[in-house]
Amino acid sequence: MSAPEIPEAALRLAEALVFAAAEPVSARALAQLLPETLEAEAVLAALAARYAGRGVELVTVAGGVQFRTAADLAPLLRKVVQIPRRLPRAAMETLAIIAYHQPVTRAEIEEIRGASLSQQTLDALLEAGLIVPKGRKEAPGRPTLWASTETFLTRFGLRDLRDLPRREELLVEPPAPAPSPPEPAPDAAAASAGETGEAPDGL
Amino acid sequence: MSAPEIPEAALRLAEALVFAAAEPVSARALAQLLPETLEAEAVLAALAARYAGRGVELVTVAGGVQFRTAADLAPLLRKVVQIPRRLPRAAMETLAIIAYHQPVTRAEIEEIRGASLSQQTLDALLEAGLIVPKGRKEAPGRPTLWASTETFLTRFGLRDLRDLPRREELLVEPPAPAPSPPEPAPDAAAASAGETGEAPDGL
Amino acid sequence: MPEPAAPDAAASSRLLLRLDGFDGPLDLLLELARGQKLDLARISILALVEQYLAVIEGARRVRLELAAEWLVMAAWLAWLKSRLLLPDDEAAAEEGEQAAEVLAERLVALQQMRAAAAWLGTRPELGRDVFARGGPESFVAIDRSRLVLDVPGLLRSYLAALRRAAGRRGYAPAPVTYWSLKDALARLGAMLGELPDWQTLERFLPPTPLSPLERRAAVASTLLAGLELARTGAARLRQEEPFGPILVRKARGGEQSE
Repeated sequence: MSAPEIPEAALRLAEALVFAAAEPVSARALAQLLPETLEAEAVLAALAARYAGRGVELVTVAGGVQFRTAADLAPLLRKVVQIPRRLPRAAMETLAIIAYHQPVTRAEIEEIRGASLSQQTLDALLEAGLIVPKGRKEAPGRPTLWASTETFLTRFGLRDLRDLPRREELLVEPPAPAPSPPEPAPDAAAASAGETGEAPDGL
Repeated sequence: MSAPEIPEAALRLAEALVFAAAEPVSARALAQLLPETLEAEAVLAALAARYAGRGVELVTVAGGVQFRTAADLAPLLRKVVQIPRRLPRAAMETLAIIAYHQPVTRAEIEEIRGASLSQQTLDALLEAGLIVPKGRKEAPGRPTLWASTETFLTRFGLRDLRDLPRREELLVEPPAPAPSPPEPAPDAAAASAGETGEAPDGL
Repeated sequence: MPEPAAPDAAASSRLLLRLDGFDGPLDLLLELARGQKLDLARISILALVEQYLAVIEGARRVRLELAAEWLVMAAWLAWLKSRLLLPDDEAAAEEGEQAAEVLAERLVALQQMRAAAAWLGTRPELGRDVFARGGPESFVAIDRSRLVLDVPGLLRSYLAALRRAAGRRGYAPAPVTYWSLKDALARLGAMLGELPDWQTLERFLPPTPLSPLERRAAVASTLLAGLELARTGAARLRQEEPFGPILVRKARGGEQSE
């Protein structure tokens, strides 16, 4: 659609730049390589259009664009590419609380979950680079405040925190068993106790 | 050319696999994911054809194929990051001693530093153009005398050596009766020859 | 009350067998609330309390030792129940309602975060569901050829070198030898004979260069030597005015000091 106006040379350059990078590439980084007459955003849009439906797609995440394999190929790719374990339920909930309530202290996280936060959970989130300490709360003991990272956005395919559903939207009550796969529903304890709850649906 | 016979699904899979793999992908590895009716080599050939001339190309390397940035684009993407380094401590100390005590022999530098001076350190200073040999001392073995250079002044932003604080200004309490060229010993003034040698006063 | 509790009796006994599977009392409460299959905002707190207490009661029958957190929550819910059922007065009733509201809000907040975690779980996760380039290429070249050079660094290095060298040699103060009375006597005695007339005492100071302190010591010693020689009659001393130069010469036969 918008492709015709974009010179092939610019498309090639954008393609090479984004392909080579390990992290998402911002439009600004691309703009530095393009002639001033070209809009980086337009070039990226044309590039995304070219890759739509292919085995590798251009997605917008964490303030930039990144090539990623198409989600539907995951089951096949998992046969050959090593994948890390899924985060345990406690870690996912803690991560959600930090993402929604940041900056937030450990005590506040424990208050919301009604359970103490294990060292193991904190270590897992830190090691995965999903959370960072971000200053201290001006309160007795000056507890550390926690926040989510760019890596969090990148990992879950979010452009920014506003991509998270609003809290009220989340509460359409037990959203029927199906749509939310690893739901900690009645049998949650069993799921989290067993292996990592492989989310069989949707794939 | 060979593309027409290859199903799009196989191309997508090959594309995603080669993209996601950390190492080159062999035809055999791809074959494990393809239906038996398809030749992995043919799929890879079709993939290479699709990427020919693009910003990223499929190249054959030891052990299989991988994506690589098109050679003509690499220079455009190259970014040079300057990370200035500090001189190692020994080199900085040696340089300071030469600046203050010049012209000075290697043995004298070692005496002042109380440590031996490696050739490597001297070479580093020479290579950076901060010091030069300046004649030889009329003493047994006629050792080389070392002095600082114009480059030394420029790099440190000095107009001349007198811009450096005088030694006495630096030393609140003299570290010790330096057994060396400059100071107190009655015969020192003579030894430090060219230097500012204003010994006599104050006595 | 038995109405809502009864159908869940079976569930309760099922639950108590795996209390350890819950992340604490709030987790259990939330699950019980979800069992009511209602909008969380409209659940019956009273029924919920009944259920929780039933579960804990059942659990205590099976295992006497229960984690304190379960019992603390049970005690608090028992208190809440009494406020909701049989308030002593209006204030107590209000207190009960407020507490029930707070509990309901906490359950909603936890449920929201549960849902958020679940939503995140449905996202295509990088590294599990979608994959980035396995072998990224870096076109960043690092140039380390430039040197950081600054005068403060140079001076610090110089001082560090001097201090270290000084430390290695150990601090040995220069031996100070003051001009002793004995030295002064010997010198004055030897020189007096050769000098014909009055001389200032300072002419008899040691011949080597002196620091101010050494000089004062030598002056004192030489004066003492002069006094000693005058006392024995070997020399004569004279001072023309206060603080004026002190003059000395060899005594001639039978002279006395002036």
